[in-house]
Amino acid sequence: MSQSYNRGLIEDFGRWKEFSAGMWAWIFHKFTGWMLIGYLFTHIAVLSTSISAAGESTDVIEAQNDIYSTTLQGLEGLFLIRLLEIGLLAVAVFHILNGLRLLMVDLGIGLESQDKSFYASLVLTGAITVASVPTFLTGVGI
Amino acid sequence: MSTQQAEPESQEAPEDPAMKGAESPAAEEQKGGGMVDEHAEKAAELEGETVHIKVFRYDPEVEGKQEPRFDDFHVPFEKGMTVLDSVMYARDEYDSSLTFRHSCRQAVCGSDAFFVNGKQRLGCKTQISDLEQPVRIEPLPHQEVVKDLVVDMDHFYDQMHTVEPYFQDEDTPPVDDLEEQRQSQENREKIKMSSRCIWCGACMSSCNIAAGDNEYLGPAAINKAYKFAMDDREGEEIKEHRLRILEQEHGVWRCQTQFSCTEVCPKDIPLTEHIQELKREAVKKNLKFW
Amino acid sequence: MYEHDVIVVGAGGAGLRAAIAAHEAGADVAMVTKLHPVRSHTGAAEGGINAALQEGDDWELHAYDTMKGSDYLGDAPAVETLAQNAPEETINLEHWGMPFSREDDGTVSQRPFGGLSYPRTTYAGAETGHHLLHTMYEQVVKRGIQVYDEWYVMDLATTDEDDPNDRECHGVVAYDVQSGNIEGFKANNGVVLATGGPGQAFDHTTNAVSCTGDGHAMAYRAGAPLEDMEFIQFHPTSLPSTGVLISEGVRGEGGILYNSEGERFMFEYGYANNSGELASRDVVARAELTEVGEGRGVDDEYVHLDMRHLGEERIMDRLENILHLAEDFEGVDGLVEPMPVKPGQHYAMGGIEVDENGQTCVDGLYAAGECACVSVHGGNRLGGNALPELIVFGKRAGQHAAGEDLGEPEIRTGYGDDVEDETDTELPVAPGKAGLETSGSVAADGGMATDAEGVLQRKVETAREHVDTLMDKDDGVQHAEIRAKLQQAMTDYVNVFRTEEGVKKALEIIRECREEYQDVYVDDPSRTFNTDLQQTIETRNLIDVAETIALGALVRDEFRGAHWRKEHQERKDEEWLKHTLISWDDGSPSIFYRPVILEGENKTYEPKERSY
Amino acid sequence: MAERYSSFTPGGTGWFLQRVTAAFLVVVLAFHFFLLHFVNHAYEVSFMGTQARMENIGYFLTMVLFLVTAAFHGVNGVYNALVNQGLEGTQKKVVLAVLTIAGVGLVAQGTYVALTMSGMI
Ligand SMILES: Cc1cc2nc3c(=O)[nH]c(=O)nc-3n(C[C@H](O)[C@H](O)[C@H](O)COP(=O)(O)OP(=O)(O)OC[C@H]3O[C@@H](n4cnc5c(N)ncnc54)[C@H](O)[C@@H]3O)c2cc1C
Ligand code: HEM
Ligand code: SF4
Ligand code: F3S
Ligand code: FES
Repeated sequence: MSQSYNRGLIEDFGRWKEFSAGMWAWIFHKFTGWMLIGYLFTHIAVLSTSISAAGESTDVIEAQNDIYSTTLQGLEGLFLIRLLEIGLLAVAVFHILNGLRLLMVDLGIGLESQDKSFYASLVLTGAITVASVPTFLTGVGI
Repeated sequence: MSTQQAEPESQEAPEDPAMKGAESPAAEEQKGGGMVDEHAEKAAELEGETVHIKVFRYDPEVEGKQEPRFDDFHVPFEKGMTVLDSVMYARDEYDSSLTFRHSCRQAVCGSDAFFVNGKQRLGCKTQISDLEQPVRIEPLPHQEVVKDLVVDMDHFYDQMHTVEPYFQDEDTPPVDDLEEQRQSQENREKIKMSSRCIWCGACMSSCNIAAGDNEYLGPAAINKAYKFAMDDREGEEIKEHRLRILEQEHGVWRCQTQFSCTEVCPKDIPLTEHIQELKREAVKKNLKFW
Repeated sequence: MYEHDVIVVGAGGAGLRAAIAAHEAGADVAMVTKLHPVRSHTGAAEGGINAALQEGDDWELHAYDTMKGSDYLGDAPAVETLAQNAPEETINLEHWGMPFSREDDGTVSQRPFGGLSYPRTTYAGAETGHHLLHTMYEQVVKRGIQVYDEWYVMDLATTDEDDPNDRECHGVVAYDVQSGNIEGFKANNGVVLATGGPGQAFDHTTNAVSCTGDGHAMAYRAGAPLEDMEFIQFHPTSLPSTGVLISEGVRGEGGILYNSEGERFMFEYGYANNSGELASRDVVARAELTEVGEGRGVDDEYVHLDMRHLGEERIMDRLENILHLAEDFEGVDGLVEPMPVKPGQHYAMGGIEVDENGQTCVDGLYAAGECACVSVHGGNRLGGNALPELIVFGKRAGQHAAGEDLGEPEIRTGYGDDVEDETDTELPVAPGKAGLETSGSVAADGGMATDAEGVLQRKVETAREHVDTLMDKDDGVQHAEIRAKLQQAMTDYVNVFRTEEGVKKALEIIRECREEYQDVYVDDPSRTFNTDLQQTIETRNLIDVAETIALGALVRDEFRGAHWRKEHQERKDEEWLKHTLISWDDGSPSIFYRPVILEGENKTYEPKERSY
Repeated sequence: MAERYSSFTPGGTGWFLQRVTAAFLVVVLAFHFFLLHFVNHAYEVSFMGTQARMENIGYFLTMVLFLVTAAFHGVNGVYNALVNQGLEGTQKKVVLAVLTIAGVGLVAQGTYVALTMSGMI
């Protein structure tokens, strides 16, 4: 062939508006998965304060003045962190629900309603997140 | 006898002298053009309902088409008109250089999968009245464009060929015995859908994974393999061999169950389901060795 | 230049089978095809493959039915070869994995079909042709046979001795659609044409846009006569708006035809008191048009085909595909309403004259499939008889071209001492060449090359010049206009009902088309994928083919099989038990006749009245 | 993980384990979230509380297993995602190495942390 035209990636991605349910599910699942693994690293980093805390005296620990307790409680005292936590919950819930949907797909169950189950995951995620807001915001100073 | 002339084509086509052709030299000139405003003018001449289509144009050899553009055409609407009918009309009446593959007009040859209003569809099987106007008609995404709506299908064919797409027999009786191999109705039913593929390439074009990984076998080829792997007439050994092909790096595991292949397949083949079933078969087979 | 032992032109059922056979016979085979193989129109066949497989059936019955169906214009050696070999070839397809529909015990299913005395139509759902095509393409892939797809064959490289019987074919000239390059393909042993039907000569047809009779036209111009071209089958059940076919399988399973009054007219008006809807296709097509003509058509155009009473389960099992067709192309749900149907051009019984081995009178030139006429179908093809023809005669042509000995053919080809010349029919216009031919000067001054390479080279140059001429012209007529005019004329005057006056009119219009074609030009200036150029060349082929159809229809003044003449309402066996042959003859076509062979292996087929 | 990875590449083992770990994670992740946000509120978490929970050997083992599966699931997921986007050759090897090290590091660090919490070290 003499020559041909490659429309390239830009055009491919420019097409997101035309994506279907399954594609969105894939993108969201990817996104949430990456968030979660990212969080896992951070989480362990934060929890690592327990290494020093373990060395502190029992009094300090009992007074909850050890580095572990203060760090965690300090973080929990921040409104921003609470918001991020809600986000994390949403991310986790979506990843779980869609993960379940994917597991069903893998087992070949309910393939005809794969789009519906994706929408259901979204709606449920929203609902659960909203419902948990009060719990997540208790005891935080604004 | 004479009543036979009443072909549907002529029923609604308005009396447009330009469309009749040769008699008027002016009409000839108009035809040559192929420029956007001319088509618009032309549309004004047409009475009755018209359909507005925007068609992707590209030709490496023709100035003005080397940089892709969209051309507008207004074609007279007829009941039952398909997307393919509309581009054929535009080609025959306005611009003979408008290029696309097509042949059977009945969804069996698989030549005319286009990207129509953002979805892979068979031109001949898509009623234009079901679409929002202007109808945007582009070549299949993720394949190189040869010219206008024609894409390079070689890669698709290559992928189809890698799955050893032919029946492999272990011990078929000699032909002169006139004995066929037996196959149960259930088994034939199981492979029925998979055997319908017309190699149109719509599925492959719609798959993001195939776009990202050029070596991914793709839904059509995997489905082709499914047809053989699930056919009881081929023995267990060959089935294992087929699964080994499918299990490669760029085989079934690449599929991320995006379902777009299943959604666009004009033959309604449950592609994702078939791919998933093969994944499970492969896991089952592998578990044996643990 | 490319070189192979056997070149197969066309990759539908016939071409694929020929290529596999030639390959198995040890030849180096290449297929040259304007469409990728799986795009071929064989894929559209729905109904099935006739083969006497079951206990109680036998090939002699199949041969008898075929001969009767042909209205005694089939040649017995061809008909019997078909019937004898169809079972083996069908089983062979099964062994290649073709997914036939099955019975409870796992054997392949067979169903009744129009004109058959036994249910012997083997099928794979309502997509038999699709599966046949794909199964054979798979075998081609398996064998690694070279396929040049999207190469358009323009011409044959044939020597130009005066007598076509002395000519030899050395290859083909083709152009690569993607790049526009024109190249020669040398065939050391033979060229097999398998280019399919000429349906595009009509405007309401079940045939694909690619069915333009290219093979017919090339062979015709190379000197091989076209045989029985007047016999065109009109399928009684095509959808009115597109020509999409509703398989005979629907009637085979029990579908019923009704007119606008709700009458089952096949019986009510006595068109076929025994077989009703399952009478031979020509009978049903005429019945429908008569109903419409007498004011009992729906919307004055079509009749209804009803399958609702078969029940959803049976329909889904055996005719599911039909539901989709009616829905997608006509917007009708076959489960709740009857489907509109009318006759459409469907099949050409005639074609390039060949013998049982697929060979034409030109040495090294073969034809198989719908473009050929071995004469199995004679005046009318039975449903389900074309697919077995593809595999039986496709295989034989491939084998013979590869040099296998298949024995002396009984059928003779070309102009010889056994033909009869026509003198008495008056033609309204002189058919054939119209003044200047577009082929340029090379042919004229090149002299007579006789060696294969020389002949091929000369043809390649002619083709290149021809294309340059078409592309260089900046104005004139565009092919689409000529094609539309031609198709309209054929549909108006050479359709199911034919009158002398009408056919003459058609010949005049064809002549006009030919003259207009002298001014044809290709508007698209690009060499890349120039379908404008390709279709322009195809239109020329259609003109030649349409002319032979009309000529045949004019000279045959009788009513036989699918050929109905208003002025001649009976079959004239004394005069017309012979094939019409039309030979290009350097541009001034000649017409002659060859007697039908009715002596079979064990018996002679006595012409009987064809009633169903 | 490194050795296991290499033996995974062609087949569906990676794919399969991704599903198995997912199924396991559904349960423990839900449990984890519920326990630390709804039963015990996160803002009340203290080293003492943590220590108390971690001293229960069952809980301790669950958490470590949780960590291992989550790390595997997450890292394997990321790796697959990148490979699906057409990662090839050396790049692929480098990514695999980096991810493996990160994964192993995460598990090691996490286990160490867990041990300190349970007071075993
Ligand atoms: C809708 C429909 C339903 C049918 N149903 C049945 C049925 O149920 N049973 C039955 O027995 N018969 C049936 N028939 C008839 C039968 O299908 C055809 O006669 C048969 O398929 C023709 O096969 P072929 O191989 O000769 O040609 P095709 O399949 O038409 O193939 C022609 C090939 O030639 C190539 N070609 C053409 N011109 C050129 C050129 N210039 N250069 C290079 N390549 C070229 C094309 O690319 C193509 O590959 C049906 C026909 C139609 C239209
Ligand atoms: C709680 C239950 C969970 C379920 C049911 C679940 C399910 C899944 C499934 C099925 C996949 C595979 C998707 C595919 O290959 O198509 C996946 C991918 C992934 N998961 Fe999870 N997961 C869960 C928890 C987690 C956790 C806790 C993390 C983080 C540590 C995580 C991180 C990831 C990542 C990074 C991917 C890869 C995403 C991608 O494809 O890019 N998951 N998950
Ligand atoms: S699977 Fe469907 S979409 Fe894909 S090539 Fe086949 S027919 Fe087309
Ligand atoms: S779109 Fe692609 S990701 Fe799988 S389900 Fe279809 S192949
Ligand atoms: S033209 Fe054949 S599939 Fe559309």
